[in-house]
Amino acid sequence: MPVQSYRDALNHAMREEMDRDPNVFIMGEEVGHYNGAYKVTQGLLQRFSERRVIDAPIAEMGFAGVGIGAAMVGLRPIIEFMTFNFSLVAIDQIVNNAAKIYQMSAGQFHVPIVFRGPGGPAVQVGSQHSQALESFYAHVPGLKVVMPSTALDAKGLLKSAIRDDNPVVFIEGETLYNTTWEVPDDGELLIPLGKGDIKREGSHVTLIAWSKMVWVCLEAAKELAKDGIECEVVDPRTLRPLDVDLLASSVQKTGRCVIVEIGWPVAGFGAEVAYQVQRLCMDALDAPIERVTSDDVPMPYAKNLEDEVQPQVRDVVAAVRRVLYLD
Amino acid sequence: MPVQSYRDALNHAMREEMDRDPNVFIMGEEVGHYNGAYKVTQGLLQRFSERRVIDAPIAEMGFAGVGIGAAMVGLRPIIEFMTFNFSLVAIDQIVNNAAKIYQMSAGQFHVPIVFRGPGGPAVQVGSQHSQALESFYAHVPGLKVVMPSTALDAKGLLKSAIRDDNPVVFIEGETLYNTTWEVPDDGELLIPLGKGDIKREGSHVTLIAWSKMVWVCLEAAKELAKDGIECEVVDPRTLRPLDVDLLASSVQKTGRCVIVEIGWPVAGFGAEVAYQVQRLCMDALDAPIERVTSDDVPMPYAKNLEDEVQPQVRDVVAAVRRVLYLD
Amino acid sequence: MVAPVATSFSSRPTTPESARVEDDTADEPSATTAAELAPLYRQMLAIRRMEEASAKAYSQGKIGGFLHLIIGQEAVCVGAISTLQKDDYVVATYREHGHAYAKGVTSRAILAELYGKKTGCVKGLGGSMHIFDRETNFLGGYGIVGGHVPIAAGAAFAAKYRNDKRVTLCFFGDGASTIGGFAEGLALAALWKLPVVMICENNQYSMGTPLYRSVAVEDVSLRALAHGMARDRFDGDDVVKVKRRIADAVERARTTGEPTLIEVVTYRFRGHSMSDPGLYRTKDELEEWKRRDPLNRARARLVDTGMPEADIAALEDDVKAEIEDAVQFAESSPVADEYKKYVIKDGEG
Amino acid sequence: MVAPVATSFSSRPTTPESARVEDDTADEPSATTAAELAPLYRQMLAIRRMEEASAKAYSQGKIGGFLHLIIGQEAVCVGAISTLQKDDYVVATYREHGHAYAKGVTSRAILAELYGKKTGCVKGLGGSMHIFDRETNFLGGYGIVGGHVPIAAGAAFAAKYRNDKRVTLCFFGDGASTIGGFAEGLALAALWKLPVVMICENNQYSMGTPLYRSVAVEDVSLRALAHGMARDRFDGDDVVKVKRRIADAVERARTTGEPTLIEVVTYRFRGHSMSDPGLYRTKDELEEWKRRDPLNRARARLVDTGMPEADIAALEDDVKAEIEDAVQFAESSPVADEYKKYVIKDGEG
Ligand SMILES: Cc1ncc(C[n+]2csc(CCOP(=O)(O)OP(=O)(O)O)c2C)c(N)n1
Ligand SMILES: Cc1ncc(C[n+]2csc(CCOP(=O)(O)OP(=O)(O)O)c2C)c(N)n1
Ligand SMILES: [Mg+2]
Ligand SMILES: [Mg+2]
Repeated sequence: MPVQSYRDALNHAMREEMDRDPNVFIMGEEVGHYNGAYKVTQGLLQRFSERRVIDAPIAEMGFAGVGIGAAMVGLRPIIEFMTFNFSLVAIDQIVNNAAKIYQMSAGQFHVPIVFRGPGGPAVQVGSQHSQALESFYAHVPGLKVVMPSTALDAKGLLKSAIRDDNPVVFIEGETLYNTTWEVPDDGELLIPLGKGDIKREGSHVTLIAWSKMVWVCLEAAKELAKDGIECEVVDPRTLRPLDVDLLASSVQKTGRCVIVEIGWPVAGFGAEVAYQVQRLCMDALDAPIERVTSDDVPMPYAKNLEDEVQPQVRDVVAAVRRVLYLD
Repeated sequence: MPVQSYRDALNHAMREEMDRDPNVFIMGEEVGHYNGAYKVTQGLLQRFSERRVIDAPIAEMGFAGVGIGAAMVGLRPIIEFMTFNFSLVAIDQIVNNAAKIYQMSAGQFHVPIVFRGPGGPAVQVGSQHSQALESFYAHVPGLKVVMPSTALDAKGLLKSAIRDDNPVVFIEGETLYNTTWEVPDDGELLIPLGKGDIKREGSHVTLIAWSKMVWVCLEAAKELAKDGIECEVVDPRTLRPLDVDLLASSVQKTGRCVIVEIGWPVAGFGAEVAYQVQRLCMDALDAPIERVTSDDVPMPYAKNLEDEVQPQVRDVVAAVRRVLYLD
Repeated sequence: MVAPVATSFSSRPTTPESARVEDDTADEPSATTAAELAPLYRQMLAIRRMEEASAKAYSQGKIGGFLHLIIGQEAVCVGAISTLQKDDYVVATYREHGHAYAKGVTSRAILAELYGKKTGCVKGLGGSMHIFDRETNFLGGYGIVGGHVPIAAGAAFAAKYRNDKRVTLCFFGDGASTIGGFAEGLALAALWKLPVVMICENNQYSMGTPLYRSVAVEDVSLRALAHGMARDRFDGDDVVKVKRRIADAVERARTTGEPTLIEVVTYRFRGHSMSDPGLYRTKDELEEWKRRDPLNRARARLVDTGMPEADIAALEDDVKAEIEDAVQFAESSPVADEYKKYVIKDGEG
Repeated sequence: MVAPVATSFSSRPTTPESARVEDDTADEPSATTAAELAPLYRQMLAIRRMEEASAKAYSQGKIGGFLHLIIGQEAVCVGAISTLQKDDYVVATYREHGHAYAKGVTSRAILAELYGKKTGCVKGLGGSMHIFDRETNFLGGYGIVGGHVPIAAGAAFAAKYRNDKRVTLCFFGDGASTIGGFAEGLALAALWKLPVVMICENNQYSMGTPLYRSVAVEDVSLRALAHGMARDRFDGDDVVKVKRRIADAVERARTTGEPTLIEVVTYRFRGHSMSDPGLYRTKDELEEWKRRDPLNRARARLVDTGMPEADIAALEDDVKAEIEDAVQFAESSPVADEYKKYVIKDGEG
């Protein structure tokens, strides 16, 4: 099967959906002439012209709202945030308008829109540019929240998100754009929102992670396998709706659960996962659920400190050993 | 001891702190001439003049930022959001500036500011005005988050918040302003941030709740007591930092835990509480932790539906009976 | 550390002076006919009666939450929306009963909504602040000040994208002029030349705050200058004049695609919402404005056009009957009953 | 549903025309002396050399993250900040090395910060985008476009509250002119008459987007009109002229407390950040601007004032030595080591 980068997978997903449906357009800062700050929209302006690939000025609240208004009357906007850090100035539009218009209008208007862009810490970009905001969006009924870890998932989920009739917050891994995966060359590659995926099977411990942390877990699993410890790595892929059945069935099997997330611990999405797992698997659990998260601090700039703050393979390994009572 | 309303308790806390420290001022929409949309700032303009009680135009992002800038250079602003629903247009200032300036400046500047106002659903104000956003703020390191349930706590915690050198998000119960409690007439009534409180003792089940839900739990406890079921009602009062020791010691004792929150379930603050409780009390727990929350929907307007959506005493009673395996 | 000098942050004493527009057409009534004016008068009157009925129901506890009445301002929404075609879009605030009615939403559907009934235009889910109606292209009433301005720009964007010549009217208050959502929506409409007319209903107060304590310069229309956008500013008590002046802007939007920023100076006779006693203004000020009641004015002009008093009275009876029926409909309708259905469209898409 | 006509949302073809200011003083150099100009030239040169050194270190992997250089724009921050007293405040963006240096932060502290070292002005916690310095009242470099504008208004608010006569300078880019944070900060400064000078450094691009594709009218200073605020707009390559024009606004703020909005037209010679190859502009355009390099211009004027070439050369050697020392200091300093200490002040207060 052809191998593709996560960046190209996203790019092709948009290109294919824009070819398929003339109501789909993309709007955001530098998405057109500049081909995207992270080059995810490379070539789209050339293919679809300025009518459908729209460079927006720096006004996230404004252009998020423009997208919502356009979606209400039948277009299908893709709104790119240069990074999700900047979605904070637009969050009122997403929470109070996009998520609620279907309800406020009692189903008369719906808002088929995708808010996408990279999220999570990158490398040494400091505290204002290094945050994982998925728990904010996952909290809000009326939204769907998607966080793909691989190029395959990125493509299949973005295509589904664009075709979805609801507002979808689609958070890409800022450090995953160059990662590659096998991706079939299929214009109808659609991965349903709300279905998780087992990224590695194992019987001793369940590792639950999404986006970049799936990669960290896969590394940790490889390392632990050397000691005969078999980890099951479960990637929910969509945080809202969450595939609790998949998570629970894995923990039912393994009896141990470690949740790994790149963001802050307190009231992070991992807490929700932990609540669901303890609720459904209390009897099966042989140890308390552990979380591995970022330190509870704004991100420092210096590389050595940044590494210390973020969850590393060694932290996951240590947590797995703890829930197995090996240390 | 004198009995005081929650509204007056907040009002006196501000008045006393403004008397005490000339650097304290209050700014927000309608806080002055109108005496506050909910009359919490009644009389303050008259006492302290327009210099220290400042009516702001509708520009939450702007005046939240003005408060932050003023705090950096030594003032101690109290910023009132007419309701916390409107904090969503200012959240970038709170998350990216207030919470991070102490860190970004390596301790050279700190931001002694209080963002306060009512939060949580009121009565029939519809989905854009009915949301409990505490999990957003509790997620962010650098902030403190306070949610008093009684007039006593309101006064003692607001005074501490105003004296605190850190940004404090102080969310009042929109439906609690008229509730009363015994409040000593003491200008130095200071309740430390980060310390929870047992609102009712009991040995069979621990109910964890904050703000208005404490009242719902107390009612449920009364009802359950008729059947000989003794609930311990634990009110963390401050969500960040969270008094995990108090929560855990109660659950260690009772072996059962129900978390009651007014907001949406998914990635609500209750999830964090659940994670902490299962982590610290797994061996003591005789049943999975239960949450009682709002339904996972934007708030409808009609009274009958609104009541159906929100956690009621009967829901808490049912959850308690479930964790006791009584039904 | 604190200077002893008291520093005031408000720019004028607290007694407002009446803020009338300098406008050379102010006292010349626009030429009109009974055929034009009668339906406008009828709409204004229906809105007035509908809102009076809702105030009464509120005081009886039959309507809850926030109820913001537009009484006194009816000429603005009626005059403005009368310039539109059915396909055109309207986006409004929480003070939008009149706008919805003018766009074609029935008094039955509006009052039933306020009563929280299943037969309301949004099935009791939205209430007073969130009226929506797909059929008449009424894109909603919104509760976050300024938050709907970009949405209006978005509807206009869609019209430009499709080149379907629809026009969008966006209504907002004077108090919205300081918030970022308005500034960004305006900037994008100007930059992209979107066919939208931004209408500031300057009723001189945002809640209890007079405009002179909200903005440095009491002329919201000046915001257009920095964007090279067309602007207009006029008194809003003559419904025909409102119609004429808005029609120019709608025509501009429809033919050239260009946006306009318009400020209409008006006044609300009631409090901000039902709980507001309006202590921030004097009785005299209120009475002065009531003397300019746009309904009285329209009625007098209707007489001037030669419409027989009997015909006017018949029209008024008709309005009375319509609103009585609507109240009856709202009262007797079943309560709201669905709410889980409208969270996510089509299950887990 | 979709119209067949292609609709363009940008208002001009993509090749920018040079956007020089119509300004009658444009080519008359402001009168100056060696005593005035030499220290300004020295600062500009030090900033240039410091940034060149940081670019080199970045390419060697010694500096990470985003690095935004101000090379080409030095006359703006140097001229503007030279008008301030030590107690006055400066608030800036992520492109702020020059502003920090001009306010008195040392090249050692800045470069060590960029290197992520413990000896950096914020101990390696902030990096290039987040320079803060309490000692010199440098209130920070901020990364969210527009988000710092209200903060600057807040520092000015404190000055008014205390009546301590301090002035705040707030710097931001042309790209910030469309965002709500700027609009709200400006509106509040105007309403409350805060002693702040808002300085738009219009370097004609926000990342790859030329200003004409960001705003409907390419004059950011016009935003002042709607607020009755003083405004100014001029070319930013003559450091003495920048100083004179900003001094007027600082004087206004200091004596009357009133704010000013100023747009200074300038140009950055480097990419937006180190990763930007700058493909959106032509070599010719860049070369044209480089011919107006503010450093060359200042040096030539220094010669005109009669300062001996040897003295100028000595000054330049001094700068070279300073930056070499600062690089050496940054290289040899210990890495950052604390980060948990600066989350919450004083434990659980
Ligand atoms: C962002 C935001 N802040 C505050 C409020 C509370 N609020 C509701 S209406 C209002 C006054 C609005 O005044 P104006 O825009 O003049 O409209 P009017 O009510 O006069 O029609 C305020 C402050 C809100 N709804 N949204
Ligand atoms: C709210 C927000 N949106 C987007 C960005 C990403 N971004 C960083 S700098 C920049 C361009 C800013 O241009 P301008 O204001 O002209 O300043 P310059 O970089 O030219 O100095 C953008 C879009 C951001 N930092 N903040
Ligand atoms: Mg108003
Ligand atoms: Mg720029």
